[in-house]
Amino acid sequence: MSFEPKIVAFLCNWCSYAGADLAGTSRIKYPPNVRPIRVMCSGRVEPTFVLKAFASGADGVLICGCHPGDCHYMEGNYKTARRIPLLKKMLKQLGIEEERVRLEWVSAAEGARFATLVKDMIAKVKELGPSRREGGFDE
Amino acid sequence: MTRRITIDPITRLEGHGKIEIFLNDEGNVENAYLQVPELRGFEKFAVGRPAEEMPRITQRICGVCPTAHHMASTKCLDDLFKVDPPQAAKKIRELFYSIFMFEDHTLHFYFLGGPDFVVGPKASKEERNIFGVLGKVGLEVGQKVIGIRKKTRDIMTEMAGKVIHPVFGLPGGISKPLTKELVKTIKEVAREGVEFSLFSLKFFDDLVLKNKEYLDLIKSDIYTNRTYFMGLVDEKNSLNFYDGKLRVVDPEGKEYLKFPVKEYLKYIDEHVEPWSYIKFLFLKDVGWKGFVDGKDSGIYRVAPLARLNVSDAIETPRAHEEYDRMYKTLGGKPSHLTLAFHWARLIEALYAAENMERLANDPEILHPNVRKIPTATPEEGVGVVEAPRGTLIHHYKTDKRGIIEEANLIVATQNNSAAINMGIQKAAKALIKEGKVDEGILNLIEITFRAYDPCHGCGTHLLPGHVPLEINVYKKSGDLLHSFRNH
Amino acid sequence: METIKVGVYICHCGVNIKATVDVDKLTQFSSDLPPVSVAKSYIYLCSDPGQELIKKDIEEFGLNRIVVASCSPRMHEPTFRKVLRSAGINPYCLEMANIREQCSWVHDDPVTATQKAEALVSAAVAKARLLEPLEEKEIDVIPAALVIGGGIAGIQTSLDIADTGFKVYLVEKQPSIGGHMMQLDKTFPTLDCSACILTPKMSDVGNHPNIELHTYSEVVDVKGYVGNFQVTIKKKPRYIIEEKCNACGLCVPYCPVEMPDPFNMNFSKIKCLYIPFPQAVPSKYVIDPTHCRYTLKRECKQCELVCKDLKAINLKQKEQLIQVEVGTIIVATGFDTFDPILKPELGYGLYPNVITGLEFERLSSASGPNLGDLLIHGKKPKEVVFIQCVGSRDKSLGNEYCSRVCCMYTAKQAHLVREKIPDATITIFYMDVRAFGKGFEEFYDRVKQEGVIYRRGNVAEVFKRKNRLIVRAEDTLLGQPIELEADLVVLAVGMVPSKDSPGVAQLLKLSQSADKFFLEAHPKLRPVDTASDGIFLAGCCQGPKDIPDTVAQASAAAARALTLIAKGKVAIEAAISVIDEEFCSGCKTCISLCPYDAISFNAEKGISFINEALCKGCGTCAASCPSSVIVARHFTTEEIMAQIEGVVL
Amino acid sequence: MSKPKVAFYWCASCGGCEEAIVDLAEDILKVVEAVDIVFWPLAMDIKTKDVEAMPDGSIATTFINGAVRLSEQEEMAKLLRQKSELIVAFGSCAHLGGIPGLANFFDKKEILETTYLTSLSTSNPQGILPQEETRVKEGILTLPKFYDRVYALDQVIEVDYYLPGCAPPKDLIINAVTAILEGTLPPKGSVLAPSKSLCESCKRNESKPEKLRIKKFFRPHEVIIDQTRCFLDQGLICVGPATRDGCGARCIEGNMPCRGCFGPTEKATDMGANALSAIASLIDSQDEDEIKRIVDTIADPAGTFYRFSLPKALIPKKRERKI
Repeated sequence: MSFEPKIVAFLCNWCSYAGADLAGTSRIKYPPNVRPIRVMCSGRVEPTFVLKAFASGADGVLICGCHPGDCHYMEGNYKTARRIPLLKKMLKQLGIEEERVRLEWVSAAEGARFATLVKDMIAKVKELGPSRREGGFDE
Repeated sequence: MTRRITIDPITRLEGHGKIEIFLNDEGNVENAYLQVPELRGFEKFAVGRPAEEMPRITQRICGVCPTAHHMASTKCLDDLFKVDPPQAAKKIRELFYSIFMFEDHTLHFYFLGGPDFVVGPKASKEERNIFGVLGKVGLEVGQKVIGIRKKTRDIMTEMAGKVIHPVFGLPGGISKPLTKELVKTIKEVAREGVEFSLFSLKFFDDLVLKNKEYLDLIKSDIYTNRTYFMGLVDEKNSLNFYDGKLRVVDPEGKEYLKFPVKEYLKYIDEHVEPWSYIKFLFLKDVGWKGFVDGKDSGIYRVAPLARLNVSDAIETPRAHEEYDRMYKTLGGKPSHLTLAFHWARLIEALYAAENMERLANDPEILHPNVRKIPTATPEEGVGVVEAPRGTLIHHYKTDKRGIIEEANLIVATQNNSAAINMGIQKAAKALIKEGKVDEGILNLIEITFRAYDPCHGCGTHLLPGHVPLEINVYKKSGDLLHSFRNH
Repeated sequence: METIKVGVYICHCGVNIKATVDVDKLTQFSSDLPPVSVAKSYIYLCSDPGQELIKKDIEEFGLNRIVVASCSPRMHEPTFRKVLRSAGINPYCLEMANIREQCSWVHDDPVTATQKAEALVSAAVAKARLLEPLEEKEIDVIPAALVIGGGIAGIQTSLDIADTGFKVYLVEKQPSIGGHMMQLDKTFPTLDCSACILTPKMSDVGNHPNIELHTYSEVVDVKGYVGNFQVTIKKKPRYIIEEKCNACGLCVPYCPVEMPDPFNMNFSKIKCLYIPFPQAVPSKYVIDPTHCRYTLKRECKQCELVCKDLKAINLKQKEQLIQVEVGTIIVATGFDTFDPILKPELGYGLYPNVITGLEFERLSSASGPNLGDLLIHGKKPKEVVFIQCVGSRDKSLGNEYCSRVCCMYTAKQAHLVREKIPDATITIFYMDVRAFGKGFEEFYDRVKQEGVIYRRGNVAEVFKRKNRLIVRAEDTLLGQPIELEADLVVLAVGMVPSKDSPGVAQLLKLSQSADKFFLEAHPKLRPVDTASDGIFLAGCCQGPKDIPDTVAQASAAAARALTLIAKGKVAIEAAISVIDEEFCSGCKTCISLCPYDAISFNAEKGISFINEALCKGCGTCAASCPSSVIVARHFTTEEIMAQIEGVVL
Repeated sequence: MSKPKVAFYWCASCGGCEEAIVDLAEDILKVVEAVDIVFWPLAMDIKTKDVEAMPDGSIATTFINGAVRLSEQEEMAKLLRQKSELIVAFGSCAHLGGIPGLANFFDKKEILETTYLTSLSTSNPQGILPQEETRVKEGILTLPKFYDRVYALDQVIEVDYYLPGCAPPKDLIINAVTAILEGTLPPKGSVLAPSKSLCESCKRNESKPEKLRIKKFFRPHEVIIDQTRCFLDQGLICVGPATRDGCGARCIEGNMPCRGCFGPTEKATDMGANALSAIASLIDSQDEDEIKRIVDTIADPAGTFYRFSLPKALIPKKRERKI
């Protein structure tokens, strides 16, 4: 059976989660590989969550927040915008390709964009293949 | 029927060690192996780290002599970043290093290697530890040992943040200058150190040299290997721990090589055996001839005796007197007597203490400027010091940002690992006859490698307890024929 | 330690979910999850019987955590929280799994969609079992409101609140209230005189016992939180002592300085000691310090000397700061008209007879420069061209929105031209005519009846040929280029956010939408609320509106504000962040990150501290706490970690 | 009544932890009087037999330092677990994997090849690698298996208490031993050190501004380090905010930023991620490219934030590239 990546998506309540809802109400289809988790603000997304997702078997992590300037909490998305680049750099050192983590801005009106984004990410992660988990003792 | 004796652990080198002794049918030693079942891979995981972190990472190779690694690494960074530290910084580093050498050597003599002599090579295990030593030297001296160790280590803590894994080394200097108050303390402790070193030598005289049995032991062929010697010397070919050129003398004591450490790859190589995780160093041009001594074998030795063998003098007066006296007593230079390492160590401790006093009294030591910010682009650097256990070399290659791409570490004990192996073979062959093994014999074997004070000697003599030795004599079938343990 | 009993309820949502997700399989799956005591599915959980089902189970099985797998929590979380509350368990013990918007509606394959639904439910259950009951705290509300902006929106809001008997502080940056509406001539589609309908409301404001009016003033600082704001108002010096000035006007003739009259869009001149317009409220003079000789170079004190009896003039007046405390704030800072200089091809600023719609209003107004006669260089224009959508629906300018009033005011202005110059040729270039409001379409018809020519087309440029204005355009219906001569070109400029709005956003921590108008809390369900509790929006600061919509929204904002004030208490967000004092080392990392300045350093305890009333629960601080000792309630690290494990199932 | 039996054992360690005990100086004698030390050190072959011979749980407390890198270390740890009432993970390596844990950036093959084949001074023409079994003419020599990754002690056995630090400071050792002797130990699983982060006791925290913002990160050798100001305020990465207190701020006294040897604080899930998040959040920019530039001034994030704790991270070892 072909590789079906698991992608954990952290969506901010006010923009991106609403955007994903809009994709639904507009019946815009995308593959079910993406598994959303709602947070109030993308600024709530701890790097720990991303590591946890990979440790638990995710092959990719998508973080969506309001567009710069539109944050419901004014600057939460900027905080994430500062953390993710450093996190990616660190993940790379741990053998997790940067492409497996994406930070995107999705507004409440961008249902279609959310769907496209998800499709695109699934495709890219499929190319990368599964993110291998480190084994236990080697005997 | 081959029998097999296992001594495990003898003591720890890089990690701990294990001796396998094979007996032939007559019960005489066929062969003996010193195995080091320990590997952590520092040379690999240094890669990708920022170079300036190396002094604080590589020192985790050894918590007994972290200062040696810290300093070799820091000097390597000076070279890597092409920066010459301010005089004050250099002097503070050397001062710090002298304190360390004094402390480490003293610790070894009284706590670790010493007990073999102090309480006697054949003494029972219960005595062969610091408490046994205390018994011999009296509690008051014992307190003194503990006391001076504490004082020196407190000073080092104040100078470098920590004494177990100091943090102050940086390319181009150190992280902070000295304070008047501290220098005052250092002067006092230095004076005390000199006194104490002289006392130790006197004590060694009375206890060992005046005791024919010991002296014979030292001079006996069992503990003799004719090898090359390597160590750092200054421009006057005098003993130096912190800086200088590497000098190698042949078994006759003639200068065989003298080179700046940057060229070490031209002259020394590491040999790999499938049965040990430790690598064996040898002189490239002489070549690896197996575990044999003599002029045609590339095996060389480092550490106290080696250092004295390669140097023409010691710059500090008292230490130099002792230096002369030692060679007179042992019948000339170079000395190949493994057990003479103990004596040499005490002389070095005296030198370290005297040097400590000299530097502490240098006014420049208080200069506030102890850093020079590097500006050049890093590429490659090599740094060396004489660790208590011998020559220690750090060698890094980095990218333009100073991220390590390749690291090569020549760790003190490795230099001696071939010699130690050889010594054990020799001792075992000489001491175990017709399968007869007793605790005394085991101690006598143990003495060989403890003379080299291989890293991690620590634990073994520290507390009531012992080096747990066990000898199992097996039939070829592997069934246990006879078992002996010393605990 | 209570034992966690989770109930899972799966909604079919008719066929919306059931058609794609195998609800029976999902129910079975859910009931097999460890902490789940009961799992059921129902056709419409949000219906009364659906809610009853949950309530009954809560009592029967003693459930204390509820998972509802249905539509988006953004849809029905409030509904089901009420269910929990009414069943006597804490509403925050609810977790929803969105298996409609983010599952059944976006996936086709029932098998994989059901698998995903299972993952979503297991995640919800994993979180639910960790959910903590949260207590909704209440704080007192200061029974007073601050209204920023004295246009029609601010006026209406103030009156509504004041009439209910509560204190209102109305702050207007101009010397008089009235705003843009005061400048308009007639209003569409009814053609009432704008001033005539506005001035009564203005004087009501002026005389209202509950309204404290601060004109020529600005809000410079706002501290505090819903129910409890401390506001600082800066009163600019008007060099007239308001209490004393009786608007006799004796001083005016003595003022030697003339300046363009801003109220008349600079078509006429006034003294720099002036009353903005006859019906100004307050009816007090003001001296323009940018023109007055005294304020500029300490020369001339004529006016002060003249007003010797009242001593109402004080040229040395300084600005003053006034502190007020209010429970709620209504933002009614209005709009600016688009500046057509940004579309040079239209020749505005280059040719005096290219004017904006607002300028037209003044020209045609009976109180305007020519007392109502529509004159350009003293002559009545014969060829009049209107151009619509100037600065609106224009991607090149980044103004994609429709300003909603231009179509109608253009129609009205065309009508006024027809009225004043019966033989004029009137052409209107338009993209589409949007006549959506009450009586709009009828009015539009009427104007067409009056012989106004509507040409669908984009104007390429306006230029001069032999002293005549030429309007070159493409008639998109005929699909051919045309050129028209014109004596007067009126640009139907749209609305843009007031240039003060960034400052206001900063001050009140308001979000702005892409068009830079203030962002409402929810486009449909909370159109006058903002993300900042206790702060509401009225009028065009939220987006272009005509007068009736503005007034309606103003009253709505007043009503929202009044619900706060009238109740006297307000529940503050329960799902906020708190710092665990036992483990906080006071590293201060969080302090600089809080957008609401809700975190402060307690020096004597050596720890950081979150003001619960200021915290909005975004959780940014929790995400950055190096010791993980900030608990983002309802979205705790443990809860989300559990969710992650569940969701990758 | 007989003294409680105490044992010491080291895994992949440097000996610094033993030194720390020697540094107890006079106090060491107190300890010695109070307990009966049954072995120190223990050697593989014999101790296996010795310890096997003992009744389960007959050792009151075993202190184990060092990480688990080799098979014999795991085997011994398991055996000691069985024989001991309490196991105390002593020092950073046993607690978190420690500096040797940085080896988890590489796999076994890479490490062996670098060490024995490609390292600059190695002459190994036949490409010999150390073997678990070697037949020499007299018989067979064995070496313990070198694992593919480093493990912290509690990843191979259950650990009752942790004594953090590289090396653990004197006062914490004394407190721990006293607590054991007096039976005043906290709940099992506790780290025998304060629960807050280092900032709690760091003298420089006062100088730390409440609204700290970082425009550029410096490496320690790039600037003259102020001896009193908060390191982060100087743009130097200090993991103190994410590191457990109790070391006495020794590195800070040495005018170097905290390196994190005490490991995560009580509530933290993943030390590296926590430190990363805190420090990244302070970056003074909202512009994507500028943020990237600033981030690039951090040379080795993983090695910095997981310096002592990689084996205990959520992603404890570098993942293999896709084949």
